Amino acid sequence: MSEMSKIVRTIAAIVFPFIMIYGLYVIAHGHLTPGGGFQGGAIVASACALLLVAYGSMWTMRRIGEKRLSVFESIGAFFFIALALLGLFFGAVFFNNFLAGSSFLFGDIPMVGSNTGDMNTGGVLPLMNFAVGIKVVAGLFVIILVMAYASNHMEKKRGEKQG
Amino acid sequence: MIFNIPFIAVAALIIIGLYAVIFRKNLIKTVIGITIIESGVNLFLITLGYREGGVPPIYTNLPEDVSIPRGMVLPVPQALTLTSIVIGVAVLALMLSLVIHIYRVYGTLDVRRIRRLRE
Amino acid sequence: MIEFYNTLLVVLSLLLICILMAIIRIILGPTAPDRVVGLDTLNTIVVVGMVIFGAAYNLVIIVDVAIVYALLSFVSTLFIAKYLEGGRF
Amino acid sequence: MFSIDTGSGFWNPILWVLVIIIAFLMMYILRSLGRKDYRKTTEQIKPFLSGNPELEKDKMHVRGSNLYWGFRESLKGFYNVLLKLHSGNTSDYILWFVVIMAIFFIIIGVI
Amino acid sequence: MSRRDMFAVVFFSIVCMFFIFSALLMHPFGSPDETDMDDMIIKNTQRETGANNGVTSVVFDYRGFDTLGEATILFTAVAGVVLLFRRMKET
Amino acid sequence: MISFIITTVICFITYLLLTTGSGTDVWIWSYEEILIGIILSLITGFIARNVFVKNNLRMLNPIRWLIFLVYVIGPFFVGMAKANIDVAYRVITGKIKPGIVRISPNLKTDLGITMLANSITLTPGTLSVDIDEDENDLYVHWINIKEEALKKKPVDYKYVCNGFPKWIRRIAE
Amino acid sequence: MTSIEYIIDHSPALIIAIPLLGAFLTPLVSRLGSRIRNVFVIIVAMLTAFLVFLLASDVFSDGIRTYIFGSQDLTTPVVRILFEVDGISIFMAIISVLLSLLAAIYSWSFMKKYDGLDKYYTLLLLMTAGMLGMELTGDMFNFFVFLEITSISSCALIAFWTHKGEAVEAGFKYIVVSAVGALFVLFAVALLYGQYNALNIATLANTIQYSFLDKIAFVLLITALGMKAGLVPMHMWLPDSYSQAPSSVTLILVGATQASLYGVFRMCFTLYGGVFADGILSSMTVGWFIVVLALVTILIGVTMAIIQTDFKRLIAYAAVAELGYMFLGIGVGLTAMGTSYGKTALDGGVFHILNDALDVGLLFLVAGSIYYATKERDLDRMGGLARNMRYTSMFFIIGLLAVAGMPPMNGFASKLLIYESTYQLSPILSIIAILSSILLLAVFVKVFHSVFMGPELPRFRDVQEVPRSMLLAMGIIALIIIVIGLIPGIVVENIVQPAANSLVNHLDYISHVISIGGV
Amino acid sequence: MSEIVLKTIVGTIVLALFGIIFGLLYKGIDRKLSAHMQARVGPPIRQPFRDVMKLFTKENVIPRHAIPWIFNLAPLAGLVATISILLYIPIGGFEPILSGSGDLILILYLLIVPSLAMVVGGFASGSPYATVGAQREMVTMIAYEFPLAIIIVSIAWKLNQLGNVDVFALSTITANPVWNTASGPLGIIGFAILLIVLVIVTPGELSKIPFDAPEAETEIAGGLLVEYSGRNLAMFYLTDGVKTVIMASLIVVLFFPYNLSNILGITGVYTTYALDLIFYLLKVFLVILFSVTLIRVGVARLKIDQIVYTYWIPLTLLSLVGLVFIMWDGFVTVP
Amino acid sequence: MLLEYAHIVIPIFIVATSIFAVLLRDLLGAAVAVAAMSLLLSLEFYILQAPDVAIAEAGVGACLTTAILIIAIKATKRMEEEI
Amino acid sequence: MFDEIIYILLGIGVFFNILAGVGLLRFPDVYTRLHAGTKCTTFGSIFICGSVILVALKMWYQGGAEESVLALHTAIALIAILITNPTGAHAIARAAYRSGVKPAAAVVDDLKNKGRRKK
Repeated sequence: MSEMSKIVRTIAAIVFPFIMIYGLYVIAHGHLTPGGGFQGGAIVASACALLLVAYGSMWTMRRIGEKRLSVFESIGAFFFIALALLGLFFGAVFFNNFLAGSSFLFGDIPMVGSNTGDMNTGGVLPLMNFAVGIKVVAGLFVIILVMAYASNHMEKKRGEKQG
Repeated sequence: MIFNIPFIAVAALIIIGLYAVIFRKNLIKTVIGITIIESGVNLFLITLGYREGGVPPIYTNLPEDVSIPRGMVLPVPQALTLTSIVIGVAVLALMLSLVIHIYRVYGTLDVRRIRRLRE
Repeated sequence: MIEFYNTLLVVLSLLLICILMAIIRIILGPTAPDRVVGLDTLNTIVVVGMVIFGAAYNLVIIVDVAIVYALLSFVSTLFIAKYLEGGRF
Repeated sequence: MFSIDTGSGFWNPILWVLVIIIAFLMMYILRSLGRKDYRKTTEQIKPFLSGNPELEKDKMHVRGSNLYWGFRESLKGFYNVLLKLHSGNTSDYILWFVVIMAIFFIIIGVI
Repeated sequence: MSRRDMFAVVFFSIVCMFFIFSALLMHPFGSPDETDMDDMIIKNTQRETGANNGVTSVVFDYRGFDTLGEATILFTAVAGVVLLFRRMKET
Repeated sequence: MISFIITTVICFITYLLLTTGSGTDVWIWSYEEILIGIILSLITGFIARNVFVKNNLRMLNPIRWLIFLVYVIGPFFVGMAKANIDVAYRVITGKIKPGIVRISPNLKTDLGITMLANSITLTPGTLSVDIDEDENDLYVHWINIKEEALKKKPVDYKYVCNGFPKWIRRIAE
Repeated sequence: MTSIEYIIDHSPALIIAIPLLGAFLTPLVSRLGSRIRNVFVIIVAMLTAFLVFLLASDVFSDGIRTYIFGSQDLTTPVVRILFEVDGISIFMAIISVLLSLLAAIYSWSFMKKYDGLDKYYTLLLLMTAGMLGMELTGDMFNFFVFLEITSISSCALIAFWTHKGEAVEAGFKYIVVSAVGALFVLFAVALLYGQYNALNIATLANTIQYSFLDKIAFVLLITALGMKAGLVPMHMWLPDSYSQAPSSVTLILVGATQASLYGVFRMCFTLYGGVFADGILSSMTVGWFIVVLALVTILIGVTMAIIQTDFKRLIAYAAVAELGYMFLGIGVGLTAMGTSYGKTALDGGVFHILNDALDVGLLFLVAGSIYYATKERDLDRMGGLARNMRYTSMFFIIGLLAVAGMPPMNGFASKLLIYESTYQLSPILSIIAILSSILLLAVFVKVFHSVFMGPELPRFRDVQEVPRSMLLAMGIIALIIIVIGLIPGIVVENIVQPAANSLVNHLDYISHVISIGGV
Repeated sequence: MSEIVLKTIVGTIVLALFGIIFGLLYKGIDRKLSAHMQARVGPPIRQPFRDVMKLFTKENVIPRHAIPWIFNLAPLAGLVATISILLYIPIGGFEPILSGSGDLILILYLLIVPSLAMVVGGFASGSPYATVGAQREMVTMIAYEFPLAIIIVSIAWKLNQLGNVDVFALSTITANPVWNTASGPLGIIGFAILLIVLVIVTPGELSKIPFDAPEAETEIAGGLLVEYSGRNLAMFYLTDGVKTVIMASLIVVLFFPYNLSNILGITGVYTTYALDLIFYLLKVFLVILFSVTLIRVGVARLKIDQIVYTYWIPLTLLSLVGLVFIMWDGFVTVP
Repeated sequence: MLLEYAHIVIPIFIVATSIFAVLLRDLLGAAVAVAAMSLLLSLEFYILQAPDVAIAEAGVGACLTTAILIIAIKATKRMEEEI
Repeated sequence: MFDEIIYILLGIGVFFNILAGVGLLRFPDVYTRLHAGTKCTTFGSIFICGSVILVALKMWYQGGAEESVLALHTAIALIAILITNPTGAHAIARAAYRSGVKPAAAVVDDLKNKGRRKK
């Protein structure tokens, strides 16, 4: 019995894409509104956790698999540090925000003072947000997934021992 | 004016957490204690950066009448707290996985019985 | 600072009383489901409180936090519920 | 250059090693004056046990925990306290931390 | 109450006292004394980093290295948890 | 494929709602937002396609959405108001007569039963406690049981949720 | 600018970036096969070591190096994170990187039989990065972050053998201790930040007033870092985790412990250096406190070691005692600040860090080899292994002599510096130091007897000498031990004294940040 | 540089021979004297030389359970390390050859090496008797090291207080005899206490009665040397002799560094050296007489935990009292 | 001003919930109390004008921390045992 | 007129929220508490959020540029509450029943027979 009731499952399925798009919104707007890679990542990971709790860890493990998530995590971390290293190569030093003000893709300087916010500002910040976002989603979800799976496994073993 | 109540709350949280770690016998209680200490420290950092009547240091859709920079709360403690929260989750996850393993091997969560390593 | 500021603050202080009641239920709750009910109530009230704070400060962007909370508190409730109904994760 | 000087003493390992090498050579020569051979197959390579029968190999070996019995015996009181303090209890570890913190607080804050 | 607990309570209360002291001695709530660094960040964040959100600009630009560390910590924790549960997954 | 498109579109609409007022290029959105929104919606659609849409495309019909809106604003809201006044009355007086009853609304789809359960939860004195997965019967906790309702088993759903199943059948089936 | 200069210029960043990059890529690389992964990890470790040595040569010749992350120009006040590399930082970095390189080599054969190795190597590299970050950083919060990286990765590695309950228990104890310690460090950082609105060590050291809150921050920092460094009576986690971790991990754990010790050094001498130098707080107070704790550390470490029967636990207690010598160096250096013997004691303490890392590391590796060959760690159940494992026993003898401080090993040189300076503060210090050194000798002679001597036990008849990669790692350490032992003067003059001087001259540290535009 | 190397090479050869010959000689005298005290005739003084010669002609058995390379190396290492100490000790009027390259702490450590070699050799022989003996030797070593360290550090501390540099160097100590440094009676008493302790430590260091539990022939059949024979045993025999000389010279150097030539005011180079050497040999003889022979004859063997107790409680306390006296020396003066 | 009372009341609530998180013998109740504490902490962050941190604390405290705690309790044991 | 509507809505919302709190404390068992805790808070939050939306719309009408965002986001928060709250209540109720909490003073309990009927 690793699924919850039908109502919960249906609602989870309905809510999941909304939470996810909201989390991605938070990631993408990290440099404009409260939020950022980590917060958005935590939200998306929670969305995945919602699926996990509604459908059970076996189902989720079959769907996603912990290996693939690990790879995603590595990729996110790699992108993050690669962006920092690009700062060394294109800018002057490690972690240089080499895109800020370069009027390339994300390189505009916003109007100083209160404004409504443009997406294409902030230099490497949005990119870093995405990198951290990928990493955090994968990381936090792997933690929950693996722990849930292990607890499931142990429960099963305990049941076998007793019965 | 309100007599540093948040700071005292921080001290109280740290004390409660330490109490849990030192006096409670259950490992999960120990973990909860550490979480509480961590919450206290996070609250402390944020409280340090608060300026009375300030707004968040975000320029998007900012009300026009905010004086810069004195009308904004300090951004650095918030950044530090973000880091600290992530660290908290990481530590918590690791500790609880260890707790699960300990229970698997020892069959108990009592601190006084989990001491094969001593002397 | 908006014209309804003071009204909203009065509402807020009343909501704090609600929070207090929910906390009392969390503390007293003879069984675990009672506590969860308190938590659930607390979640909703806090979301509303956050909305009101955002409106009272006239800070548009910080209402996002309320949305996050509204969406995510559900997940923790489900986790606890799943534990209580004895399901495996 | 090769020696260290502490202000109260000195130590030059190179010269010492030189001495050691020379003395070793001398003594090695002296030693090789002696007789090398012995009869490998006879009883004389059995360990001397005052004529007692030879035990199993496991029992012949003096165990690690039996060494320094005398030392431990003469410091029994000290060790009893010490072993009690090393309780292996996780809470105690943090307790000691708090204790040291308190003492240090008093030393720094009051003095 | 065992002897250990009594021993603990004494030192614990001393530590508590000092924490409360430190809380009372902090600068008054809501008015930090000295804010040079943060004022500077608030003033320059838009111009230097191009981001509207001061906190994000601190997180990813001014103190980006901390964030790298933070990401690393999460990575570490994940690696640790996966490492610890590696046996459970096989069966 | 179709599920992917549906999810993507819905996500994109949500995203647009979230980012209103971001610019003036396309009414109240800016090009960049829309671009990023499309990308993110594609990602979400790709990931959530099999979860969100389950071989059931009935809800694509816009008339159903219209009925849904009417339902929410009309009978549902009225029922909810009544429920709350009822609960207020119970809270203040403390008069309760609770019980768990079983009802058979005869709804086929998951979405329908879910909607009904949630409606029941939010309306007069009732709370859906459990669901029979096979027959889509609901077990409802009723705070103030009417005597006449108990005569027939399973209880007629009219007592519990006046006309909701009819509405929902129109929406979801 | 030639490319080598470019690399040297950016080496502080690259030293952290390369192991991190390696760690992030290890899960991907390990899909290609285990041999490629091992080679990859060793190459990353070697690259890091190479960069550290490059930076070291630069620092020892040109003085303090500063690296600002994110932007070249340093504004007033310091808002960005900066790395400030001085003598002691690079000294510690050399030790850490050496240990992790050796651990990577040693793991090749040692860990071959176990699963979960891709994560193992990831964590190994992360731990390296964490230690290096702790040692090079010039920012308080960054220090905390790297402290956490180190402790989390080492915790996971300690509990590597999850099928053993003891390993998990040790890991849990370690994580509790380090989480609490790190949280208090963070609290202290927050206290300092709240008062001076700065996180940079140099800026803080320049403006510190030593108010009551600063006192509390000082206490928290020293106690928490002292706990992480294994100061008695907060040392009890140390034998647990050292003994239960795989030996290659224990080798790095020694480095991690010493990184915490470095934290104590940095806080005492740089952050609060001005406070001591101006006499606002008498350095006697703190110094004597540390000295007393150090003496207790030495005595308890060594007396506990004598009665242990678990091989690695015994070495761990000996490591506690060795840590006491370093604390003694700090304590006397602090108490007698400004005198020549205080400086000598500090030299000795700093030198002993290097020697302890090598000696104890070698012994742990020997213990690991024995475990690899016999699957046995209980001293009571071993014996007669010197016949089959001749090289291992030779390395053990070298380690034994070094850790007990017998001439002409390196341990003697550093201990000589400590003995011949501490007696001027109080003769008792020297006496106890000498006595404990002899006791350490006794401890390891006991191990020597019960492991290597005695009749050949039937169950160990088929024991083989360990594979070559393990012998290589042990051999490198043994070689370094002997070389340092034979030329202690050169090492002290060229490496140790610059390191100790950089501790004493806290004004240099501060003024270097001022000179490039900060504060 | 080359000069000191040459000096070292020659000095090593000469001093090795000197140490061995005089070590055996003093051993013979010691045996003769103790025999006389016990109303026996005793062996002739050259008996130790004969013993060594005989041992060299005997079989060198390596027992079955021994580990050969350690078993053979240990005696040699012990003897070599012992000889190397001789180069740091001033003999008579001669400066030590390595006077600027080693100090008292080094000697303290080098004195451990012969004992350590015996211990390792004992362990390596694989016999239970030898093992028990070796661990007793180790415990004895721990035990006597505490008072010994106190003595050495106290003397150095006193010298340092008087403003000397290089206080651990033996040349500094011989230049400032300890009795002269004491500024009052308290200091004199303190140093006297230290001298007594050092005299009691000496038999422990040399594994002589009453501290000869490691070699207790009646209990464990010769203890850690039980499996040794032939030339290996000869090596240990020689080590013992040289070590006796060294311990005695240490006492002489630390407490009686006076030279006859200075007292008598003789100036000739050769006569000075000859006179001082003879006076030195005499001092060494007297020290051996008091600290080895008399104690050996007078008392019985102690149990191993009694040894630890004796050294760690009464003697350590005594030497600490001496240390305290020395430290308070300046404060209490005779009016 | 009224708003300042929020800064008094909410910390008190936080401390109260944390006390019960420590004291409750039922670990599930403790987990609920931790979740409530985390929630109130998030509210406190919110009114301290730190929306970024509030979101993070909401995401982590409301969902993940509770989830991990519950999973751990599930894998171990719900009640604190008494000896 | 507009302002009065806002005040009235706020009043209703707060009334129901407080009612929820009182109900939470007064009712005897989990299920009835859930009635209070879920329904009343949901209903109350509809009104409060609605009034906030009205406030925002009014300000938008008066010339504020960004208050439309406030209105929309509040609406989204409201919808989120509306979707998740009843589901959460259902989950808790089911969990409570399965964990063995029987409804207090229940007149009828059909659920008791569920498992039996299946057999």
